[in-house]
Amino acid sequence: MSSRCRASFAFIAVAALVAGACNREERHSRAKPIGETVPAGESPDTIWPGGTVPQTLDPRAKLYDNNAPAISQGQQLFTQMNCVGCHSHGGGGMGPALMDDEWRYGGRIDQIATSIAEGRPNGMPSWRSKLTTDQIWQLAAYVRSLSGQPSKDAVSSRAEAMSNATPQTLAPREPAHTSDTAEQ
Amino acid sequence: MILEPRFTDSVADLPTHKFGPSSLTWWGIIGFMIIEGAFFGLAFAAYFFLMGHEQGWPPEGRQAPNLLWGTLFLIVMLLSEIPNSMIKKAARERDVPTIRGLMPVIIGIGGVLLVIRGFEFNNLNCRWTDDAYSSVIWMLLFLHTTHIITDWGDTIVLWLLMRTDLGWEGRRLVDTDENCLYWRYVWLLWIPVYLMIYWVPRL
Amino acid sequence: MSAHVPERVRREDERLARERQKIARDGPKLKGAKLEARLERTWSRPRGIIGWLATVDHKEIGRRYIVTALLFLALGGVLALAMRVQLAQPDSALISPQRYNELFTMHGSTMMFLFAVPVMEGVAVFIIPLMLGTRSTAFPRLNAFSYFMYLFGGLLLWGAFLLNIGPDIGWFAYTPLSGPQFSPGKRADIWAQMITFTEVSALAAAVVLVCTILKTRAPGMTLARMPLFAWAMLVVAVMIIFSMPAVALASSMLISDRLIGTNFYNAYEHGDALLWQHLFWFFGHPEVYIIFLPATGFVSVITETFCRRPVFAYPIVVLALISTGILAFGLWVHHMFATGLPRVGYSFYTSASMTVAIPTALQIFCWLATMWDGRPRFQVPMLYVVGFIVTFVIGGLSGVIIASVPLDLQLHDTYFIVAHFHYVLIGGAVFPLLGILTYWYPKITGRMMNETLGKIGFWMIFLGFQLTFFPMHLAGLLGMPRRVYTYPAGVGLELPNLLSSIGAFVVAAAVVLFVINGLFSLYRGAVAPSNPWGASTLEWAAASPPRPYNFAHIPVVESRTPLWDAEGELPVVTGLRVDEKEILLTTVVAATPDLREPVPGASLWPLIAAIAVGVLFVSSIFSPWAVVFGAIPAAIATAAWFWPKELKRHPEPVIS
Amino acid sequence: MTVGGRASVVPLALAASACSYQHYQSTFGNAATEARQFNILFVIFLVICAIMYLAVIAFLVASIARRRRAGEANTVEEGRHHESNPLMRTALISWGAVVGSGLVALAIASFIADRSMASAAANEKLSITVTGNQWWWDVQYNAGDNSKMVRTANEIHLPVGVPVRIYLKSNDVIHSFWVPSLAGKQDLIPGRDTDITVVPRKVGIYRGQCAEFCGAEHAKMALVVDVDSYRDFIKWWQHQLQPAPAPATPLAKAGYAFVTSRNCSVCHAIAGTPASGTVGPDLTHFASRRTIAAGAMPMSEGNLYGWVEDPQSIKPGSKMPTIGLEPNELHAVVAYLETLK
Repeated sequence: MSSRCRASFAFIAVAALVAGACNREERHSRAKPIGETVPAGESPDTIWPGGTVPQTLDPRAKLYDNNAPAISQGQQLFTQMNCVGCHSHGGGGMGPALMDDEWRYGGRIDQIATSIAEGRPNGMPSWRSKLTTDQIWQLAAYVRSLSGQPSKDAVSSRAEAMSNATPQTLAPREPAHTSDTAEQ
Repeated sequence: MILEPRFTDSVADLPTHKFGPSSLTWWGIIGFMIIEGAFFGLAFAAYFFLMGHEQGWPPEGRQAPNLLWGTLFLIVMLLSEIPNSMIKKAARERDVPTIRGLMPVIIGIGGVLLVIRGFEFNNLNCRWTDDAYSSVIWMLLFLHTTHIITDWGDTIVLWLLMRTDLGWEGRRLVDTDENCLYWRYVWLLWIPVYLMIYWVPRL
Repeated sequence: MSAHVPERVRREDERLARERQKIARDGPKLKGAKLEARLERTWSRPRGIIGWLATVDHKEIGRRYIVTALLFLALGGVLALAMRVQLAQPDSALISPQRYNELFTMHGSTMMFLFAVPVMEGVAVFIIPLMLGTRSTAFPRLNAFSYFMYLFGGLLLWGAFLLNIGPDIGWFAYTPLSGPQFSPGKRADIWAQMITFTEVSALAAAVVLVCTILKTRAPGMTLARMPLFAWAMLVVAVMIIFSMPAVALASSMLISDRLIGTNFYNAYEHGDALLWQHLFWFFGHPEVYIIFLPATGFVSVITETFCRRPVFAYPIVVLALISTGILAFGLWVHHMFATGLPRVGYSFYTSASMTVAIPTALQIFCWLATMWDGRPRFQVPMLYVVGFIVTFVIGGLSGVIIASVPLDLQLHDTYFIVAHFHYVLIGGAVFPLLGILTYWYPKITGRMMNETLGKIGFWMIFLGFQLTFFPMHLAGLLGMPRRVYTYPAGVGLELPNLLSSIGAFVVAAAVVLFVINGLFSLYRGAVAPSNPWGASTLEWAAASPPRPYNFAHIPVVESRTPLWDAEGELPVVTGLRVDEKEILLTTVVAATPDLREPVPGASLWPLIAAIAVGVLFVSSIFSPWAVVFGAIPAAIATAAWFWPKELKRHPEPVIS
Repeated sequence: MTVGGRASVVPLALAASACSYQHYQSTFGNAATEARQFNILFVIFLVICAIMYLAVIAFLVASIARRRRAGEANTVEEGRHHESNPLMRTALISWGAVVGSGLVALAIASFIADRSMASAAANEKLSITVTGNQWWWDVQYNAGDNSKMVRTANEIHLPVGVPVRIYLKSNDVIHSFWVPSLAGKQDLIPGRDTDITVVPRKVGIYRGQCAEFCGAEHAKMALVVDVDSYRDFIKWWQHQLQPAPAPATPLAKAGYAFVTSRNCSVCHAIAGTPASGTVGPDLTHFASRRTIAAGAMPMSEGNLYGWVEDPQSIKPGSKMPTIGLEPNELHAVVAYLETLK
């Protein structure tokens, strides 16, 4: 490989690192509100029968997925909104466990966001009128971090609370699951 | 105005190496010893600071580390002082064959110690994420482990050098002498760490 | 020597002994231009970029330290200007809160860790060997390693800042704000790892300075004849050795809290947020004396030279330095008066904080007495000394005010404190630094700085400083807390903040003027003789700029002011090698010649070791396993640094 | 800032006290025993330090002037073999003695002031618990039985002359409770209980701010302390115990419906309504407060509209999200909030 080509490889690698790093730390406390309530027509449900090719990812995903401030806000919301009541710290209880890779309604960030916004049968309440879209997506980002899907650098090792789980930064990373029901 | 030199006496016949405080590397080693001493001293301070908060130490529901491996470590380490002192005396007497003979012994003891240390880490009866007590215990053990590994590495490199012809040079003997001094410092530091990890929780 | 030496080795010893006689040494037979030509060849480093990276010459490393530190001063200053523009008027939305928090964190961290301590070490590393009459520092490769670690620490912090992942937690990063939950992402880790870099660099430089000052002084320079700047740097180096491990331990514990989930600072798991404050300030307060004491050394040097008189009561000044160094370790809780610790403990720290003012007061008396008894000439360095005394004493007295608990409870973490520490840091350290840079500029570059530009610069920075920082006393009393990105209108804070913002630009202009003066004089300044100010210490016996070997013959010292007592000729000792780098070691107290020590040659290994340790530190932000796997290249690099080039014996030992 | 200058500032401030809420946030407020002792001690320290400073400057000026007249002898030999005359030696010793005794005097003055402050606050009559959160103050008046417990936020009412002990806790990071006109600051540290005692002496409105850096909006974490006469305080207390008044106008009713069913009730609590979230400040008597969003803005309809419509543009990074309300919902919510007197 000519040195010029090797140099360009190095440059691309650095740029990727830079881009990755930038997004990971970006705080989206947007001053101007984006009038983005959930789009008027309910977002079509994200479970695709017959395992067809999943829909394209929601553009908002890259703002929240792997974004450290969003995951940290989601962590605080998770306790403040008493999700711990049913899901405990991700191990599950009355609600399903969030730390494993079993996703009844899809493990992708937009699918989790829809689960939170719409609610699900067997007891998951709909939070669309209680939380803003921004908060719902932050919670979705944190739920994904419970099952180890985002990168290790974006999650926090523990909360300022009783230590309840092994640190996320040490947990092995899980690949993102589109929807399990399709595979069963 | 450049000053003209007025020649007084000559230093040509001064030696190029001496043992003890005359040697420059002795002062360097003492400098690093004080740095590590300050490091460990502050780690002890943090240990007692966190201990001050608790009624019981270790906090309730937590068992103190098992004594076996820590005590074994202490004994083997104290025994290693025997070859260590012999090497130090041999270095002072330019007895390079004995040095070349004994250094593998002390390197071997170092290896054994590291193995025992592995078992020690398993017998602390706590993970570092459990609470501040476990974190401090793990920190003390980790600090001492890095201390041992650095000196073990130094000893290996020095041994490889002593096996060459340069082993007979005065400066290398001074290095060996100071490395033995440093090993003595490593196990001297282990005694307070040992007491704090294994015996203070049992008081 | 003993029975164990085999025949082969004994014959080898005799052969080497014979060769030893043939080694060329300086002395009456080999002196003057011929000697200097050979010494020049032996002591100069290989040419080109490799030689530039591999240099172990204390003068080049010192110059690099100073230039890098002044660059970071400029960068930190630009951040300060941005902060002042934001605070110029109330409720301004010029800079977002997140950006402003990054600005003041970077300003504080850059000024404290990347400018103040390194610039003092840089000046010391350059000047101390010259002042002590030797040719090199002890452990020159460790010195080079120390500079590279400092440089990589600065690049890490500023690289992260420019990549928008800079720290935003304040320069002392109190937990739990800097903890895993409230500082998401890697911002706080980068700050903590920068601490590890600069702390390793400062500790290495401290060991180098202690060994140089204690072991390589010119014969006859007993501790009682050592220049006051050397005393100051000795006390500072010992303080670094005892205080820096505190911040190293605290930042490593913070990184482990944030990376592997330990609970040192987790109040809900038997940890304690105050553990961070205790460990940090146990380092923090000695740190500000580490920055201030070298400046007292500078003031002593300048006062002695420009008043044509040794500093009054030398033993008092030395004892004052030592007692300041010791007392500095007993004060740290006065940073924590508002954290609700028992009041009895606080009263101890109030009295300790007051006691530390006495040694400094005595030093100030001695300088004033020297001016009273001497014949002061008010050139630029002496002006900076006067500016120092006028400014620093205000800072010292405001320090006495906030040492009292009831007063500190009102003034803690307000702009009164910001005014106090700028008075003692800029007034107490930067003024003497600008003075000493002007004073030693001819020695470092061989040219004189422009006198009129210097005087204009002094008056600008002096008056600009008062305009910037005196109103901050009032802002603090009017209730303006620290680190606020804005303040409400109508509370009476508009005028002080506006004045401070205007003053900040005057100070910036003065610093720019100083830099212009520095660069301009590099090429157009008057060529400087070896002793332009008629000073008394040994560094002025060497050429300006000094040759790579500093002195052709090692001088002998018979009094505290060798050059003033020299009467045209300098007593020297001879006998050091000419074909290999060698320095003379002397005993610690009496400085009698004791040993000849080979000096390591230029080598790339310190740089490679610094890169390996740097990679270990940076990657250990992202994964705990980096500590295990990163240690291997670092061990290899340090072993290779120590490993001699050729494994055969020499007539006299050589570190190649 | 001479004593005279300070005296003139006090009446000026009082005159302006009636209207603007940013009434007074300076240590010269002298509104409580602690602040008064601070000012007395501060003046003592200032005077003694000024004397020491003038002594140093006098010595400096004298030594500059003294030698300048003796011409600019530049010779090197001049500086050698200078035995310090005994006069200077005694001057050094006396200087050390003066500095030492000055500092001892200041230390003793400081201990006396500290002691008298502690004793003044020995028997407190009122106890409040202030809990610091990221970027607002949760205030709770402790009382014998729970029915008398008042819960409010970002505002404290104190009866003049009555010593009050404020217990300080924190839910997240370290904050610092500081009302300059009343007393010194005290940190709120998670996992530790600290407290501060104040004996207010002068009726008036005093502003305080968080003094320990606590994150993005540290600058806008302020609170207002209203020192009332005893009678007014009791009236205020009784009023605070009442639940929120039921909305009357249809617009307020629509606002009530939105607030209690939608996002607001998840975080905020309004006594007497189903809204019972504890994440955000208590809004039961929100409209009776002087400021919005922990002292970020004075309470006014315009500001209320601005804040409810888009809090992120006023306090970017604050935990209160921008809901994106429709105009009719916004009018309803603001109308209802204004009924919460």
